[in-house]
Amino acid sequence: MILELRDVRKDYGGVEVLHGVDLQGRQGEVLAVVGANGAGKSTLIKILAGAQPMSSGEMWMDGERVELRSPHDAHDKGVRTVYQELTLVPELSVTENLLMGDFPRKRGLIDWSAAHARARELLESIGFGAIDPRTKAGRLTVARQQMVEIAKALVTEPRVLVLDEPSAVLAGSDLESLFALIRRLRERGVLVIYVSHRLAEILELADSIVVIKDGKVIETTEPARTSEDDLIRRMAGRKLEQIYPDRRQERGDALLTVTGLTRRGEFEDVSFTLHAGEIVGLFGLVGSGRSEMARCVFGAEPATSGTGAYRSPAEAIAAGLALVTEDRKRSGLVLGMSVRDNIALTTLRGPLIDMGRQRRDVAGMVDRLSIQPPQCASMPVVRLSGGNQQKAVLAKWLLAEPRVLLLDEPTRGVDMATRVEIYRMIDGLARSGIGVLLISSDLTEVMGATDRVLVMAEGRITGELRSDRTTEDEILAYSMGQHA
Amino acid sequence: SSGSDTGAGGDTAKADGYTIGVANFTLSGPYFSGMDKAIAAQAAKKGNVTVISTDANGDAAKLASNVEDLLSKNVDGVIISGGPLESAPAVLNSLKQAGKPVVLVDRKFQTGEYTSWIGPDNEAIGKQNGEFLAQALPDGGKVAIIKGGPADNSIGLARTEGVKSVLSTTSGITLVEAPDFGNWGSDGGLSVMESLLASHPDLAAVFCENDAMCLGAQRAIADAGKEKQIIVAGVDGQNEALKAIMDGTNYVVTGLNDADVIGSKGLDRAVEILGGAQVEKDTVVPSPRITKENAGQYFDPNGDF
Amino acid sequence: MIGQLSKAAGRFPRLVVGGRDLTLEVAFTALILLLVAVAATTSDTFLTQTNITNVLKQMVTTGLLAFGMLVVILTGGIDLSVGSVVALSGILTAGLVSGLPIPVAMGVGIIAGLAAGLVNGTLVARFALAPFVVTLASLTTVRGLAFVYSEVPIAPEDPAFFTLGSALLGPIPVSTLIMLVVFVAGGVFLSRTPAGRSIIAIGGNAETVRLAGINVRRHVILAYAISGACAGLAGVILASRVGIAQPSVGVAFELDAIAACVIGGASLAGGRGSVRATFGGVLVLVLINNLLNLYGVQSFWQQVLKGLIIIAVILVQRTPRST
Amino acid sequence: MIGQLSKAAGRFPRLVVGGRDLTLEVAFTALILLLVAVAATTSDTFLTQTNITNVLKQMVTTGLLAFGMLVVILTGGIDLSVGSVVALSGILTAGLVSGLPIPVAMGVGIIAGLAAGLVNGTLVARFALAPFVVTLASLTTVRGLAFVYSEVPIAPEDPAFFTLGSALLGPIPVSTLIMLVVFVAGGVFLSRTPAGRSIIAIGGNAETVRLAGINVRRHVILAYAISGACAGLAGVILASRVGIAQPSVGVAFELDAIAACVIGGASLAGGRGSVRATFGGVLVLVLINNLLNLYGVQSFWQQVLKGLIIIAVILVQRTPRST
Ligand SMILES: Nc1ncnc2c1ncn2[C@@H]1O[C@H](COP(=O)(O)OP(=O)(O)OP(=O)(O)O)[C@@H](O)[C@H]1O
Ligand SMILES: Nc1ncnc2c1ncn2[C@@H]1O[C@H](COP(=O)(O)OP(=O)(O)OP(=O)(O)O)[C@@H](O)[C@H]1O
Ligand SMILES: [Mg+2]
Ligand SMILES: [Mg+2]
Repeated sequence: MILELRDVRKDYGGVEVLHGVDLQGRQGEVLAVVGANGAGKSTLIKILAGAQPMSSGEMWMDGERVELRSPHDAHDKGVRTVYQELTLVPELSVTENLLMGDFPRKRGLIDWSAAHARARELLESIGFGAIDPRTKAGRLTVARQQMVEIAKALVTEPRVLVLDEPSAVLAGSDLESLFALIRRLRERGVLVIYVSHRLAEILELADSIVVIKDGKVIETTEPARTSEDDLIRRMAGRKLEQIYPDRRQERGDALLTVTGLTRRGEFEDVSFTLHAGEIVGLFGLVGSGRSEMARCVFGAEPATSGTGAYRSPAEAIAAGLALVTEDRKRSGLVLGMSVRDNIALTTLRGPLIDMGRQRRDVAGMVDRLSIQPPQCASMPVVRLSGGNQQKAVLAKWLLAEPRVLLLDEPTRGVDMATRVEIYRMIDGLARSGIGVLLISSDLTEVMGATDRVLVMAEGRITGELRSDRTTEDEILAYSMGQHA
Repeated sequence: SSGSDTGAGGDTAKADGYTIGVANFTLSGPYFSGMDKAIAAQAAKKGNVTVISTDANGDAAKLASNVEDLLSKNVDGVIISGGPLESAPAVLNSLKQAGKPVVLVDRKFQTGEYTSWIGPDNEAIGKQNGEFLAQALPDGGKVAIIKGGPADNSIGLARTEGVKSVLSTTSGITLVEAPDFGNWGSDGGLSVMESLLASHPDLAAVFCENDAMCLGAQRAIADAGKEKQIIVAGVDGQNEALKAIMDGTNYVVTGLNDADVIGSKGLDRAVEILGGAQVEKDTVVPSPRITKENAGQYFDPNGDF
Repeated sequence: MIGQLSKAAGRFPRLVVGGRDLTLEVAFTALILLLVAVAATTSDTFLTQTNITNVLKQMVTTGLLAFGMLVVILTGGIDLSVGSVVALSGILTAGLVSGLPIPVAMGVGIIAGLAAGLVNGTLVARFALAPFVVTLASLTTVRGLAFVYSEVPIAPEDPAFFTLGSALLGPIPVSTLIMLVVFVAGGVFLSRTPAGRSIIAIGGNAETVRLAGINVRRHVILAYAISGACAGLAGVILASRVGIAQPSVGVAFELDAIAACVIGGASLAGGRGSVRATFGGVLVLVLINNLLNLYGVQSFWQQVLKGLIIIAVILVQRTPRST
Repeated sequence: MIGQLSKAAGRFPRLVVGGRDLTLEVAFTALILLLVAVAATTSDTFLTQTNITNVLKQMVTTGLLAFGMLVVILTGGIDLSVGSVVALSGILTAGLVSGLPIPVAMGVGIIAGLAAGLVNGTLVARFALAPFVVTLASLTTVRGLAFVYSEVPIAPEDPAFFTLGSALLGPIPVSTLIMLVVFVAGGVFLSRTPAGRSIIAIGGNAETVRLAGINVRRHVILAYAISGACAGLAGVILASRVGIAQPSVGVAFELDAIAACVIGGASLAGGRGSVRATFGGVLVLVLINNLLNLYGVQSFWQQVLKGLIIIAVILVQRTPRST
């Protein structure tokens, strides 16, 4: 046994969010931690990383009591962490982000060519060789930034590697290489603590599973002794009958018609039509240009040629579009503002804002999406857990009562029970005549929650498939540009 | 600053003495802080006068509010050490409303009403410098002028006008006005002079609107090795300038603008007015020309300014 | 930042009323009251009517500039040009009163400030230039223009010109009332109008606001225009109060305005700042000056102390805030 | 930002050498060369040895302050106190030379600057106060202290005091060489030492740096200390160059220093800025001043033009950058 937590409690100024957590991890084990949004997973991880002190409780490693006063202490003990939110310094090179504070030196000065070489070597050794260590981190796609985050934790071989939802932005081969990496680390005796909302991958990867609910461990189990449904039931505290709603197949008039849309360097000749009442999935590998295409349609970025895109977000919104972007921190939320101000952002009407109405509208949305905690309206949105922040973004757009909903990875970081709610909500919206474009890197989701699926590869639409008549393999094949 | 060294009589004298407010436009210049000190020193000498001094940091609005603060403290009269300020009608009006006498030192306002003014005649100082330079350059030559700025500073303007009124009519002399201001400091004088030397290597003399700038200009001339070619003329009688003149350097002349004299007279004047005396409205304090011959007589090695 | 809870941060008890955390405002108000109490008990003069009227008058310029500055700061920008705008609008107004009716001349002064703000805003928003340099450049240019308009101070003869700056309504100066109106209207603007909310949100995350269909550029320009107009108004009032307009007035005024905002808890990164607390910041600065004068502290020591007091104030004020 | 690729960013051809994008640097260098070429062809005086020596001398103060400022700006902070520190260290040194050997007196001056920087840094880093207000307060306090030390200018008698500021090494002033050494050493510090890299990274994302186990506070304090020491050195050199130390010197020096950094492309939000480009920014500012003087442009038109030129420079310099 190399790591043990005993009765760990954490309160943030009076509000306890962890109520006595016990946890044991062994060498060469993948220990999965699952739980609903806001259950306390990230908090637990911050404690392991030395980034937050525990309020009470003990941490033991190799039979010795340890106290982590800072991330530095955690590094010394061999505990390395990849956080849920990206933490790279965008202006600095990948190399520098990787080696930060620990550069190879020659006569006291940093030896940059050695540093780049070491970074390249490291990236290659863990299967991320496609990333050029000299590029600025901010210029990489979210997925690649996530890979750099993971690489950063492996600069010196850790004894404990903690990953908080590392797969949320990965798909396809990137996901494969992550899993391969985790298995290799396990063989080398590393304890991998793995947090994810994707239960399928947990069942595939984990040796043991810890279920957290409301700040307490309510179950410790193994993949062989449980199932997705079972886990969801434990996390949510109730049984979920059906994850994806049954879709009826009839569709109405065309709401959005895009023809030959091109934005040079990003995507080319994209054409599709979105009808009232339908949910269209858009699948593709990292960097296939889906997000850029959606942003362009929404008027956030100008198109080079083609028709169907709006000239500005204001125009798009006036025409009834809404865009839930993939990166809520950068383009979905104003983190310092309250939940209410965030949700009301798309519906500011003057000359004087009707505060009473705003309050009621927002309260209605918080209730409808069950954003936790329920009295969050005047809290800064940054205090919500990741999944609840995502719901706040959704709420903002739903309040604008769109006719076309562009959703870019809307379930990223969202727990299973909430996903089910979101699917049900999307379904309800579609039934009421709204057209939904659902961009997702989650194959199951893209098949389960939609009527048909568009697949993009390298900036082009390579296929269109009916959700009920296709297979994962078929979609994957299209996404790699191979025509099945 | 309200110190009294008249012994036992001090207390009684103070009980029925005066409180006089000093509103300085700025104190960040040796001339102005010298003035403030002279007023305080003179008050201490009198024994029954308390002085409250304020500094507006060169801000006209702050000067107004400082005067208001002084009035709040119920001073008997106010001395305004105007610095580079044209007028302060609102200040004078509020003083008038409060029925308090105002003595201006150094600076005479062109508008508004004041009780009495004591100060130098800046144009005359400029003239007397101009005359000296005309004599010192019998063969003529290029004379540069370094102004303190900004353009609304009429003290400097008067001095420059004085110099120009003489030199522009002197044959053989050409005038060069530096485009940039020296901001009344030695560092500014230095860099303006450096620029001048680059475009006009053939200067014969330089006049600066005050001694501080001249001292900087003199350094620049020394750095360029042109001490023999260019003579320097200033205004104020700052100690370092007096010393340079006495030592026989190329710093040849300044016009004494004696903060000590003006300040102490200003306080005397205020006290006289408060005592009910009829006083002269405007008093010009003479500004003797200081050259190598008489510099020793004005130089005080321990003096502040 | 990451993963830190504001509600959780303090060892201090917090005061929450109607879902809003008022701890900071209460602490800040207490601080100002303490300052006033100290002043009242240690100085005979402080509570006299003359002195109170003084303090009220002395707030006007810093107050107007601070409000405009706050609006710009909320967008994540800064406006260094306000001092120069004060000079330009003042000298323009004073120059024009000889030919135009006084209110018109004053209107022109304010419009000049507005125009300067529009230029600043356009350069910042349309050309994506750094606000600091843009307004630093316009600090220089506008000051130059003030001198180009008139190298010498202008003192209008007509006593009606002084009214705006010196008239009293009961014990309260009219100019102070104008400033208060600006603060109240400004508070409503920022908290209750779409434009105001948008300006605050832009400072928090401009991209999010843009994607919400709000015209970010137009709102940024609006913010600088507001700051310019406030500076113009301040310049007009100042010229009227002093009775003479100088092209050299207003140097470093921007620093006090910024200080007032930050003492009031505004973040120079944008998105955070309150009208009421900025007003408190103005009060703190003016009270410090007034007190040091009333105590007769010597000028240079005043400077030394003023800096130390500002540090003390933001230290005290920071304590109950979550870090 | 995220998901944006450099190859996709510009409509402009970009120059990439050894993996580094040099478009901006090349454009900036071209701009400076253009400025020099215009100057050389339109003014007879510009290329004279005297004028070149002047330009070299006039760079020193702004240069030293700008380097220190850059270090602070990289952390996401700002140091408004540098002008006051210049005054304090100069007057201290000049005051001490009567009793101490000149190098020791100068050392004390620099240490005074360093100390001011340490105080600033500690308040910013340890107490998490806003850099703008902290250094605004110390601008006031330090200026006050300079006057408290001596209200009047101090002119040391010993001619050896002038050496540092006026000695030439061939055609090049020793003071300029010192500034160049600071820039070169500073460049190495920022690009090649862990402390320098940490300072840059802190400006990009302080939390990340903290999580990487690096002591953020200590590095922030270091940055302000560097700025303070540079300002101290600038003060000593200036006093030696002028031959007289004045407590009133250095007002608004911080603005030029900040402008130099930003013209050089530094971001006031921190994390971005280059030593070479800052040097270019210093050159641009000094050349503008020099040219306007050589052309004999009237002081207030100089101001008008200076602001416009700065805007023009940052507009030009912005064009080739990916937005
Ligand atoms: N490593 C890479 N090298 C070159 N181009 C890349 C790389 N990664 C991504 N891109 C480019 O990024 C652009 C679009 O990225 P975008 O984020 O829109 O894709 P996406 O399909 O939404 O993927 P993601 O799953 O990351 O959201 C495409 O033009 C693609 O060519
Ligand atoms: N920085 C913070 N400030 C205040 N409360 C917080 C903060 N971080 C987390 N919490 C609260 O603590 C609880 C646990 O949050 P945590 O982020 O650990 O959840 P999580 O299990 O990681 O959720 P998710 O799956 O949504 O990421 C939640 O109620 C959340 O609101
Ligand atoms: Mg989490
Ligand atoms: Mg995407």
